[in-house]
Amino acid sequence: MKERITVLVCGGTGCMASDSNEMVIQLKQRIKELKMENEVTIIKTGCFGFCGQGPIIKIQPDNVFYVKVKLEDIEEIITEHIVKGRVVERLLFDDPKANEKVKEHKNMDFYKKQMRIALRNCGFINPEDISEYIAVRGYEALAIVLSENTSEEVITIMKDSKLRGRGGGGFPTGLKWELTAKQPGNEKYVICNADEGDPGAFMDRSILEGDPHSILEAMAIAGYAMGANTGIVYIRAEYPLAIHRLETAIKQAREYNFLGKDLFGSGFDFDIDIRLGAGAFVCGEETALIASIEGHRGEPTKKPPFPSEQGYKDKPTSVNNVETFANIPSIILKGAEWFSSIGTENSKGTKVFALAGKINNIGLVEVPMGTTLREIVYDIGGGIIDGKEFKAVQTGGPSGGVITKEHLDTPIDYESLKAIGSMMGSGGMIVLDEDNDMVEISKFYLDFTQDESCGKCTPCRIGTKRMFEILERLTNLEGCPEDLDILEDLAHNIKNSSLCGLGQSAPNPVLSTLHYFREEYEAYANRTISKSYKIIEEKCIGCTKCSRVCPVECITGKVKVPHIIDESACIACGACFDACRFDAIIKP
Amino acid sequence: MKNINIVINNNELSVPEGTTVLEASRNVGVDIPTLCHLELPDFGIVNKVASCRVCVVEIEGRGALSPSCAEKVYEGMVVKTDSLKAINARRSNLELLLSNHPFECLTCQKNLDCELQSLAEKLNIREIHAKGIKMDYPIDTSSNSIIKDPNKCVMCRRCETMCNEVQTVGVLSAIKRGFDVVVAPAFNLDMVDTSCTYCGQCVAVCPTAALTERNDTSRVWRALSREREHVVVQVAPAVRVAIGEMFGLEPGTISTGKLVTALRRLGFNAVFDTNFGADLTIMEEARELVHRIENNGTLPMLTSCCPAWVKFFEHQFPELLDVPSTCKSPQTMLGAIAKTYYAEKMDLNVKNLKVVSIMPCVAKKAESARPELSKEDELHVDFVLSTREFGHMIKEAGIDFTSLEDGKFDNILGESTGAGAIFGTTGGVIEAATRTAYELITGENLEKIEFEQLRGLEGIREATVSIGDLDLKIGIAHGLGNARKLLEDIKAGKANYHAIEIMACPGGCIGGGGQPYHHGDQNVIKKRQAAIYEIDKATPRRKSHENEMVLKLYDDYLGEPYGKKAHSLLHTCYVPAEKI
Amino acid sequence: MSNVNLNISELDRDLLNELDIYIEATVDPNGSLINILHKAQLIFGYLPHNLQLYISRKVGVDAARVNGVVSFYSYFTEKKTGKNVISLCMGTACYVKGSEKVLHKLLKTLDVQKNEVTEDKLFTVRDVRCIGACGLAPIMTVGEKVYGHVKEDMVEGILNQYRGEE
Amino acid sequence: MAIKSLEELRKLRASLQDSVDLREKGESTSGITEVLIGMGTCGIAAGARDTFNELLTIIEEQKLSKVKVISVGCLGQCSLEPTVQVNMPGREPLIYGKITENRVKELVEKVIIKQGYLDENLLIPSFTKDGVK
Repeated sequence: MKERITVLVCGGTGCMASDSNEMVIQLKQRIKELKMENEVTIIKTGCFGFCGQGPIIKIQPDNVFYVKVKLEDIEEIITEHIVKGRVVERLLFDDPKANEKVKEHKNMDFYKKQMRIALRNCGFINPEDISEYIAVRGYEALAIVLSENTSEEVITIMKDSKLRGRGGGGFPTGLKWELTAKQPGNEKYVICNADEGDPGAFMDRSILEGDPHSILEAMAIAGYAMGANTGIVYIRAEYPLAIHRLETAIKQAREYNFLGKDLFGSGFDFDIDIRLGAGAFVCGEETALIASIEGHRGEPTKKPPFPSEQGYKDKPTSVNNVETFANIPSIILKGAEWFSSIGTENSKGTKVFALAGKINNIGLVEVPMGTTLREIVYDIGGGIIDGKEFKAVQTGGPSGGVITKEHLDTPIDYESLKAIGSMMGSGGMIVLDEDNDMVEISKFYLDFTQDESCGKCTPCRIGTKRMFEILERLTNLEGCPEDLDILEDLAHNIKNSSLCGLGQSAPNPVLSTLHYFREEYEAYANRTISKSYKIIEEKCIGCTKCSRVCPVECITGKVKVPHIIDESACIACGACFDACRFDAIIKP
Repeated sequence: MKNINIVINNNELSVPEGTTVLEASRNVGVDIPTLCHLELPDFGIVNKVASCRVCVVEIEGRGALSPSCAEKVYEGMVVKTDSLKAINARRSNLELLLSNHPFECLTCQKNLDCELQSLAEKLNIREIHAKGIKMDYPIDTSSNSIIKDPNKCVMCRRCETMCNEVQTVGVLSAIKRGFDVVVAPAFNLDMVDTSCTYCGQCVAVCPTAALTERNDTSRVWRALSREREHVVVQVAPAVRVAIGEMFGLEPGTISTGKLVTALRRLGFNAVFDTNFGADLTIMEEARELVHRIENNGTLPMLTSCCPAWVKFFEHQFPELLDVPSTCKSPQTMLGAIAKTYYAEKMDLNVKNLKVVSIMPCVAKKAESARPELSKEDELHVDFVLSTREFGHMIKEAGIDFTSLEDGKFDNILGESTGAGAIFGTTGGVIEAATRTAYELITGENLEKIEFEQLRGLEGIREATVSIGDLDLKIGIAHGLGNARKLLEDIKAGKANYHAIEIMACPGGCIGGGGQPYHHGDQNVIKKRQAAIYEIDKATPRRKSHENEMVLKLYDDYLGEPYGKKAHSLLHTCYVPAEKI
Repeated sequence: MSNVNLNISELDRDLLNELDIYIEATVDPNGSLINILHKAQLIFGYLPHNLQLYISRKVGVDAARVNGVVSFYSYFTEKKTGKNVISLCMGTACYVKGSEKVLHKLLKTLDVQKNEVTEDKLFTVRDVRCIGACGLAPIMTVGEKVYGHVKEDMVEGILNQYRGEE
Repeated sequence: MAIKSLEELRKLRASLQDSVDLREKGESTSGITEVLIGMGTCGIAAGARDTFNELLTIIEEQKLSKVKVISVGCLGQCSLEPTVQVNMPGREPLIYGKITENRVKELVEKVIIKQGYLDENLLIPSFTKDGVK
């Protein structure tokens, strides 16, 4: 029997917009005409995750991949490829680097846009079955360093890999380990910071849920490198599944003696304890985290002394983030050189981003450092929902800022993001479209930071409150132009003089949006912005639906007569807009 | 110690390793304002939370500013204290604090003695740019000693450091977070419902009026104004070495005579000396100790002069209530005698006799209100004023304190010995008791009166004094944290003492919560201590049992020391209390 | 303070036993205060004042510190909740997709304040930090059940599912 | 089952190699078909647990002895949860999105039994498993 052919046509959100439905119909039609229904199957698939190149057609089992297919190309694909078995060269993906057309999709540079190191096992192994982790070379890195490397050598590998902390700060991991290792005394601690607090970032949760053993293994490696025998995972209580998987993993690892005494016969002891966070963003800051682990309020302390000198129980402590740890077994197995070959000059390896907001493909992506924002938003993320206009991406969460259209082609790494007024943070990327009001967005973040402020130092405790109040005044159209000056002064002083990283970065969302979207602030300050929804008289048929849903009853009008919104009373909730079936209401 | 080379505002200097930027700056005459910072290292008091951000400076190579109070120097450090960035931040942070502060300075207890107020003047704050909502917490007036107004709190955390780390009373904590954060007892309980000892160390260090003593001056003015009332006053030993500070005199200036004159001028009918009460206390306490030693009673015996300490063990060590001496404190002993012996002698209706105490202490206010410290529903002491309140009354009356002539205490309850005087400092009570116990036990005359081994400022001290065949083992602790350590040892059976003196405040009463504010200068307390010993030296009689008026009191009225009548008037009992 | 109940004897003895077993098995109870509080909240549903006082005495730390910790962390609640706890995610992804409107709708429909119990004792509404399921934004959870892509007009229907239980 | 050395670990791993080969390359000697379900928080929130249970029920009903259901972490395709990956010997591993409970029966029939595809739910992974291969 003739090898059966399958034609896969991308039907994801991104591709749907470009006629893929019509293509499927045409393909089916032509195959029927050719009486090849028994040999050829036409399938409309979900998203290929390749939206920038859509629509895409893949032909199996040849594993040939056509991109940017147009309706008029269908005939050629059928006659050339399906009937004659000849590849249509011009539709193959054009690899800009190799400058040659490639057929097999795994070889295409495009796919390398996503590269999984930290997420390598997520979705691939059963996180509750240690044997699956072992099958993918789990605990081999630990076994190797314990049998073949000295502690110093492990630190050298880490330094050579140029891995930097993925929690936000970007401090070189090897250096952190070295600083801790150098401290005198033999009571030291390794802490895994799993208190993922950035709203909209969930890569750490995903790793802990999908690949908990990799964290345990990396912590043990860290312990060996620094001379620490105890590890603590500080994890958000809001992540019950991750906690459960972590507990299971620890239990299993102990059964295999991957944790416990005399690991791999090396004489090195290491075990791990879990401590729960309890809902405090500031506990992502390492000194606050340590206070919390010690059973106190999560208030940060001044640095120096750094935890590497005086951390948990005043002993040398290294605090590393989940994603940072997740990279480590691969670095050991494949070498520092391999890792440092990925990424940009000062930012090596990959970074996981959590794509969310007004974007088609919401989810986690892991890309090499240096990938541009455009590639992430359009190629991987599939562009903006409903074909709206891209406005900005908020990165770094409450500590970060916005990246605007003009910087879409900036290669993403620690330094470049900082240079344009944002930051890597833990990797949250909230995509904003034309409908988003930047003053409202920064108000959202300030509300968050002032609510999450521990209250210890003056600038953060009172300053962020005052900033929030000014933003509230502005958005209520009760502000004045001088407010912008006060806001900016406050922002700078809070940034300069707060005690910890949370406070120092809390004004960033305001400073960044004030820089790129000052006109929006001015519109509020000068009260030239309209906060009210309006009804287009010509379109309104007087169905009364809007007036019935209006929570403040500011819409009036008789049945079958165009309605009117009392602009002074409108609270811009948008209920009328959602209710109107005649597109008769326009947003402010 | 190694020296470190640094540069401050272009001045090169070399300072010992471990110096903070703040200290180094002050060395070269560079002034940096501070607010939350507090350091009295010899008393174990260190508050370096770096929370107010008023002392921030620029350190080359760092993005953010650093708190100079907590930042230690390192080799090659380059500091700028006067950069625009630093100046702006300091002013901004102070403005923020003020934007959340009630503007009622004119009637505030701390008016013109407020660290926030003087900082506002110093940093030229004339306008609050970012105004907004302010804290709105109820004022806690539940106790007789301390008023807590959270709305005036600047979150310097000094009170928490005192309450938790120094005193280990553990009543105060920051509650909630962010803008809503407030320093309060658990569950925001009223102070009176907690195990607060009213030691007042929180009051002593509060830079604003978030924690103050309850102001009783108007009650005293009222009593003085009632013609039918006969108002007598007593002054504690530690007051006379500190009151001068209220009038610009050096700490440690002995103002006993001026103080007596001032009290007369204020209209008190008689001016007594709590030192008399102290001598009386020794008569009882030394007997009690000897009694316990001779009769296999509970040992060690702990002193009980300090009301904060009494409250501390009632709440924290209720199982050890038989350990402290049953003696009342000198102030209440004197009050008890005033309302009995003195009233009888003067033929006064006790109902119209009011006893006012001037104390270095805020716990004495609560002590005086304890129902068991009364006789037939008449409290031994009616009103207690802190040294500060007393100073304010003098000012209010327009009395020029520094030029006052020396007066003398009214004889009947005014004579005292050097032993009574040293009650004001840590080690003093036990030294006074030892002087008397020595002669009581041996029957010999004590030649060397000064027990140097009992003096000093170490938090916990111990000494063995040979009294005849007996090696009297003595322990001393000042500061409740140190007291706790001693008590834990006693509980564990580790401490082997005959007698232990405990004073709740660092330094003893000279460092009391009612004294003029030391504003973080530990030398103030040390100078007061030196003055106390000076008074002792200068007093002709230096043993309590040589106080003729005390002896007369026993002859005339009380009978035997530690006897039946003395017991009913001068001894008390303790009640176990919950710890919250 | 009249509204502070510090009467430890009013606490359920069986539940306390369960907590005691946990505390006694804890190696470093002082340092594990937060884990202990989690356990207590799990057992009792919330952390009333008398329970906090009990824990402070059991663990040997000051009640002020326990209360300072409980009031610091948003995960801990000192108030009894309704039968169903409705959590609305206020993470950025949910926020930009309109979770605030859903929250207002909920509060208005139930005529209740955030973190308070409805009159019929059925519901407590909370806003929570990102729960990391941004793909389904806006997210609302009722107990363990997750509702994704929640819109204002879905609120009534969801609530009715829980009202029917009575 | 304590592992005492690197050699022991490697031996153990070799014995477990089969399932990895199946997942990575569609190669296996056991003839077992694996169905991987993304069971992260978002997957579960989107109904992965119901999908999981439904799969078990159907497999039992249809007596499919050579099908193994495995819960795994999340793939990162949050908007397409619940995701299911089907690894069959001799076929390229396939990922399906939005496999809610009601799609399970069809998935089993079309993909596992008939070795075909479940059209609109089919996703093609947009990344290689372990970085650069």
